[in-house]
Amino acid sequence: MIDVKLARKSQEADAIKPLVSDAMILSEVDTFPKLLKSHSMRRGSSVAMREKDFGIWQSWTWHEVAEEVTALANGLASLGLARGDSIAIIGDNRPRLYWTMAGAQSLGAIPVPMYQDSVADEIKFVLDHASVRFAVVEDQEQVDKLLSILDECPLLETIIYDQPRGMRNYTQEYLYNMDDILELGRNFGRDNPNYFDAEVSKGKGKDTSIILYTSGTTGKPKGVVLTHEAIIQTSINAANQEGLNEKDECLAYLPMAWVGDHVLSYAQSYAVGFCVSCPESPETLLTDLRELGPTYFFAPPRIYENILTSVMIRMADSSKIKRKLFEYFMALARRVGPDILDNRPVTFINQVMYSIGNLLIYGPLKNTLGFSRIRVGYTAGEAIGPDIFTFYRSLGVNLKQLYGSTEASVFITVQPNGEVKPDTVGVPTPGVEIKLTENGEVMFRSPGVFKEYFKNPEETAKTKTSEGWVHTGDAGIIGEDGHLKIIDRAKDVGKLSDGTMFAPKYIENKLKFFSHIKEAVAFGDQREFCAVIINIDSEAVGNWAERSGVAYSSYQELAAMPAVYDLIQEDVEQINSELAREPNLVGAQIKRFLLLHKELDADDGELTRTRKVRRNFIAEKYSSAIDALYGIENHCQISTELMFEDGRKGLITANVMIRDARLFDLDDQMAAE
Amino acid sequence: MEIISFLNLVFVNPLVEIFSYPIFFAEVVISGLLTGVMYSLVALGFVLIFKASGVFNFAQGAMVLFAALNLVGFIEQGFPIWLALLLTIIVMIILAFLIERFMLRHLINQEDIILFMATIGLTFLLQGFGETLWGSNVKPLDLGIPNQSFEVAGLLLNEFDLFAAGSGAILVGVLAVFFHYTRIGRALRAVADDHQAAMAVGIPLKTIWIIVWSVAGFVGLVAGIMWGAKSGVQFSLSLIALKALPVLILGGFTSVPGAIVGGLIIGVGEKIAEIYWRPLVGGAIENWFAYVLALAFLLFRPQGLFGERIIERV
Amino acid sequence: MIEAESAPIQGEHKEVLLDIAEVSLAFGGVQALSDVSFDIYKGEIRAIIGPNGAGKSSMLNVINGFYHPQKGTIKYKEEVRKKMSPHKAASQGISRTFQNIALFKGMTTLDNIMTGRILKMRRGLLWQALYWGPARNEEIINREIAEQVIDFLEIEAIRKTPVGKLPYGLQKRVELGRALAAKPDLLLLDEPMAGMNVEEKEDMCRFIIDVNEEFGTTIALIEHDMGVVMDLSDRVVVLNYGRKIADGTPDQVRANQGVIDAYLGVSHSN
Amino acid sequence: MLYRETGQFKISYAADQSVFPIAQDRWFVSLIIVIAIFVIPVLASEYLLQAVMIPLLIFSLAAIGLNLLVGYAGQLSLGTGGFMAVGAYMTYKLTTAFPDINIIIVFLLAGLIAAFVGLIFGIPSLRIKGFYLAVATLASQFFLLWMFNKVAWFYNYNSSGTITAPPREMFGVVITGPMASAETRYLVTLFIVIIFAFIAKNLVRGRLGRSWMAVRDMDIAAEIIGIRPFQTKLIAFAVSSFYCGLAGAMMVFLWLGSAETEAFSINESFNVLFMIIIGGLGSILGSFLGATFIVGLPIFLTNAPQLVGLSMPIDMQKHIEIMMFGSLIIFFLIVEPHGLARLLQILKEKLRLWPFPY
Repeated sequence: MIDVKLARKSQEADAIKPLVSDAMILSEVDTFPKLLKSHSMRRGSSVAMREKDFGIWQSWTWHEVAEEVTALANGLASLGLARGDSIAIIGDNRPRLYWTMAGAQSLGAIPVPMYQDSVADEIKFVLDHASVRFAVVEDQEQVDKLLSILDECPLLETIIYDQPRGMRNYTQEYLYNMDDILELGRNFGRDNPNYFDAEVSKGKGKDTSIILYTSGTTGKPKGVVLTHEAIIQTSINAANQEGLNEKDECLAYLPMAWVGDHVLSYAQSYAVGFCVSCPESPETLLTDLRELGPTYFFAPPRIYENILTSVMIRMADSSKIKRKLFEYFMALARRVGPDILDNRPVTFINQVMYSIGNLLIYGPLKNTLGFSRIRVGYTAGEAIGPDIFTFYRSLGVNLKQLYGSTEASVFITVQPNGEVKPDTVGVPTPGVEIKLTENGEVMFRSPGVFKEYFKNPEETAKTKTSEGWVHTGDAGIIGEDGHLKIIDRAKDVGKLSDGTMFAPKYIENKLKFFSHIKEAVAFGDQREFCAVIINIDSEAVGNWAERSGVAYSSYQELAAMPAVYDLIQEDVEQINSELAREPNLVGAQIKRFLLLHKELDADDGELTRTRKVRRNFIAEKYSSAIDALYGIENHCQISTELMFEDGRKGLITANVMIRDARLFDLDDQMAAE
Repeated sequence: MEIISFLNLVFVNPLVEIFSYPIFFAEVVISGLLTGVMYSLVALGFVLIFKASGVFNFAQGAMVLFAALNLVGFIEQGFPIWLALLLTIIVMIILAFLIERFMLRHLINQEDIILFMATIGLTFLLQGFGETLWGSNVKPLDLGIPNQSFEVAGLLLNEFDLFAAGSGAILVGVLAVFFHYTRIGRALRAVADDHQAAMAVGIPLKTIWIIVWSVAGFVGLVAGIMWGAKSGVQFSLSLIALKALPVLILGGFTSVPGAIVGGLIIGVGEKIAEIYWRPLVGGAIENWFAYVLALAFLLFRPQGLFGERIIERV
Repeated sequence: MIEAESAPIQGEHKEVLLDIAEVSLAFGGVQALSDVSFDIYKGEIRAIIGPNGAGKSSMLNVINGFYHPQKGTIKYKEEVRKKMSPHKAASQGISRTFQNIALFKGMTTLDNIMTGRILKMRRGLLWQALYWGPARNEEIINREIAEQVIDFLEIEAIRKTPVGKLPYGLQKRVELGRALAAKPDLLLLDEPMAGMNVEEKEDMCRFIIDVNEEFGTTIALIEHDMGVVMDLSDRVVVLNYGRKIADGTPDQVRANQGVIDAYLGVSHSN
Repeated sequence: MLYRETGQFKISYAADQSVFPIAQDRWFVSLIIVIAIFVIPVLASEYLLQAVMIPLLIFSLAAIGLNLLVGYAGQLSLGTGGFMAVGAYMTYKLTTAFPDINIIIVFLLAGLIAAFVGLIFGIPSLRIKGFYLAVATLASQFFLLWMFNKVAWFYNYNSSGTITAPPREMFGVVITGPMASAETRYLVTLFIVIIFAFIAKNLVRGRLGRSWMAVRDMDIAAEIIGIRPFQTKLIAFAVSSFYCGLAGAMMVFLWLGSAETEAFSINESFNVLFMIIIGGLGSILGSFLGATFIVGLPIFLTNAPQLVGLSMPIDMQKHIEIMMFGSLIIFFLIVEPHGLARLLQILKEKLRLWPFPY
């Protein structure tokens, strides 16, 4: 009855042969299909890919992958996929979708992966823009999405699906089961035994390897065109820097359309030869992560944050002894863990205590999270809270910040081992140059730079100079140690009236990393100094009040307490002292601040639905407060209208204190250190 | 040759004897019946508890011993018999209370086998406790009932046996009345049928259990008196529990009439086998014969003597 | 009794998998089934419906050999069946689920589904004792099939959870999995959607249709919920008080006055 | 806490279905086996081997046997002692009749005979269940012991009515009889127990084990999915009796040296039953734990008064011992009705999740 053929399983890699040097790879093996072929020939019995399926980690060796890719390419060829065609790939991380990439590239076709949760309209735009003729998708859900826009996409000819589940009643002749394509390809290969190899050798490093569409904050997505050479060179450079080798393991779970996944789970795997594993399903991700224990791991800050939150929640339910142990050893780890990880000297007692902690807490914790084996862990995409970052590092997880972009084939800067600081994104990776423009925007030039925006020469010209420098759109500063610090989007960076650079988001983020501060809105563009409106975190400050025996009845009352002001003032002044360390920012310290009497709320239009501060709206709404901040009074009267849940409106009036914060001089800091 | 003599031993000789000496046979049957009453008494203790609480109380035998030990002990201390009896009954009620408080209460909703094992533990506990209190040597129990035989219509009967049988019969009668005509008795039956329902009408399970274990203790006392008077109070008394078990599978764990009739059948069957088939097997078969008899019976009627035919549903 | 015409699906010749002719069953004095006749085509979804106590479950129990009818013949796969035991029926390709979940509570989901493969496992005691060679291969081959069932029913996440700990809806799904693992020719489902919420019912419907269409399994199901049955099945037979009162396509049955009366009558008396 | 499972992923069903899928468990069990083989015989005293280790192992084997029947197949049996006696007496008969056959082979043959006897006494399970069956199995207990007592053929018509282990050699070493050293007997026992514990584990994780558990959990459903309940139960009886018979044979030949039927009395049956209940129904590991508990408890109770400096009359102490034994059993059933194996299981889960509670 049920008769699905099980994928063939294979044993672990037998012997690991030394890697060929990069130069040799680049000169002769300059495309991904050629890399695949080289792995298949040199170390064909090593495991290339795994997927948790049918309860175990089904594995494929490089040789098996090469065979599957060959069959797939031949099958696609016999359906008419030709050099230069685009082929869309939509779905979760599945081995056969990765193989489709390699298969398409073998024929000189260009894979265009798309986010699996894109709505039909977004897909339609890309299909249209990239003139996609073929689409390879994961399952019925994606097929349905494509069918719903089929009429509006005249170019799309063929849809191939990986999972036949639920597809039996689809009779359209342009729909194919991937099993059939593979069969077709095997027959084609038998009839045309040399076709595949010939097509592969026609490929050159300068050819387009992939088009990745970036969503872009405004306007339509842009298709970033990357060449084989660019991606491969960048991948190898970064891998060499981290010492990645063919024994590493990585879990492919980030969207295939994202450059991060493409480079880690595809490009670097092909370049270095390590094994990539796909989880069973998004629901089982954490279990699969725990089972697999990757050595090379990449996640956006959100994931690290979620994991940390779940750790804290679970620990809170833990027995008292365990909680005490946890608290004690985590405090120890925060003090000495990062130093131990970076091989800095630590007292003997602390070393001993840390190894006890490792036995009791850190080791088991990393084990239950699946982080035990991580050698290289990256976070990128946005700023990560220093608490979160330090948590993982103090456990001994080598988590590092990475700054990159699709236009750079990911890598621009990475924190090198031993030089990891929570607030920088590190130094340029080998082969990458960076510089700052006058207004602080970061620009880079690298071997991984993109070729162009697909069919968008204006944008290309705006972004990439004739010398190959690329605008990142991010404002940053480069410290004396050469570390890059990203402070804001370039367009949001303003200037104080004396011309000092003012990066509101940078200041706000720094403030928000304090547990007592929930939101912060910084003002200063075209003004004399920087002033901040702060929202206290009712829970954290409430806890503090409880502990210190302070009674309060409302948020408003709590926010108006001098003691709370003292608390926040400490935080603000700490930020000031940090800002004073940056020659560019020393003038942008927070001079005055106030604690707002109400929480900023999306319902009142003060935050976006994704909880981002709407600066201009707030400036308007609380203009009296802002005027007071730049005035001389030490308090101000704020009246705000607010909407009750039943739709009635009310008016709150509050008398809010304003505090002056201590400012630091650049010299003070130098002297202190 | 051997086969023929074997077949003779099995089928011919016993029957020849039975028909040759019918009066002797009748005496054997009566003596079996009288022993059977004693089996019934012990089995009754099992049934009471099983019916009311679903517990297979392996400690029933130990309770018999414990009751008898206490009675003899009190008598040895110089108490008059009636007072010793009263004290023993009080002890058995306290015991029931303790068992509920410290054992059953904590094992509610556990699997049957766990409760069963707990009662085996209880067996050890009672044996050890009884003997720690009163010592382990054999103690005679003299109730002043003459142990004489007399003849009626050519049958030789024993006074003591008749007395025991009579007491047993009275006890059974009392219990029947108790179960059918008293509030508590009806409550007990309700519990046996459905714990939930019983609690729903406001009968606390706890009370029921104490009562039923007390009653079982009382039944145990009676059995202990009978057996003790006959063969002395000693450790082996607790082993009569093992004699009652085949009665249970024959009569059913939940059937009072089953326990009575089953006891009689086993008593008679065992006596007849002992007397007439002894040459074949060489004696001392009383340990197992009852089981084989019960088993053979079950093969033909798996639901037991008084059980109803079960229709399995899915 | 209102005679309903049997309704062969037009245009196609259907092979009869199971033919029940004038079957009567009684327990003591209670007549559970009286002269019931109907057939099940190969590859169809056949529903048996009726008010409570109509004899639906008895009918299913007769089909899989658990009850032995006093009268009537049952022809399965072209062979008239003599008195047979349930495990014989199982070995001939009949498997089933139960109205009140009859899973093995002490075992995991995977082990429960593996029990569905027991009939297909043949290695002897000695091989099993060594768990080596053919016995191990046999375990692995059957594990693969069990895993396919797990994948099909989307219960990967509970693979190694003891079934006693699962919520009701999932238990029902595991039970279906156990029946499917045997790769049956005829699948009997006893109220597969009883006690489920709407979402679970939809899932279960999808699985039933998938099983029928993807593997071509013939399905006979009992269901209380008329709406679900009508959407799901190819043909419906209606029982009331142990007698057949209608038989035909869902539309025919829906229009049948006897059926309406029987159901209305029941709902009145409730 | 001790577990580090990350990275122990399974790429084949064979690995996933192995007895100890977690590496730390494998190491731990290997360590125990190594200690049992190489360390204990060297360090342990004659008394420790004879009074603790050998009976512990032998009763573990009997408990495994009974656990297969009760814990896995769900058939409550009180006849363990009888089946153990079959093993012991048959070994005696066979080895005295054929002294040249290797004694281990004789053990196995005796086990097979016990299995056959168990098969016969399992027949009532066709029609009766639960406590009815339990009581019925007492028939085997009483009948078999009576038979071995009454029929002189079984003890070669000797006057004492006891069976005595004659000296038998293997690889030139005397392993039974008075000449055999405690170390030798311990090692032989250990090897047999390890092998048969693994065999038992293999049986319960395969088709047969699943059939047993299916019959145990819901026999009607089991029958409907194609399991023959009667056949399955009979196999359970046979396999269980094989283990018990083997244990009985080892009891006389590797431990006691000589025995009468009294050694296999109903108390032994109850003791083995206690072992599996306290150890944990449906757990091979639990059988070992339960045997340790029940073998160890009386030794502890006997020595405990002296340890705290208490002295009392011997018979008084005996009574108190019995009382304490009973009380502790009840206490234990109340505290952990699912047995030591469950306790260990919970501990293991906690260690795996450490420092998290779930």
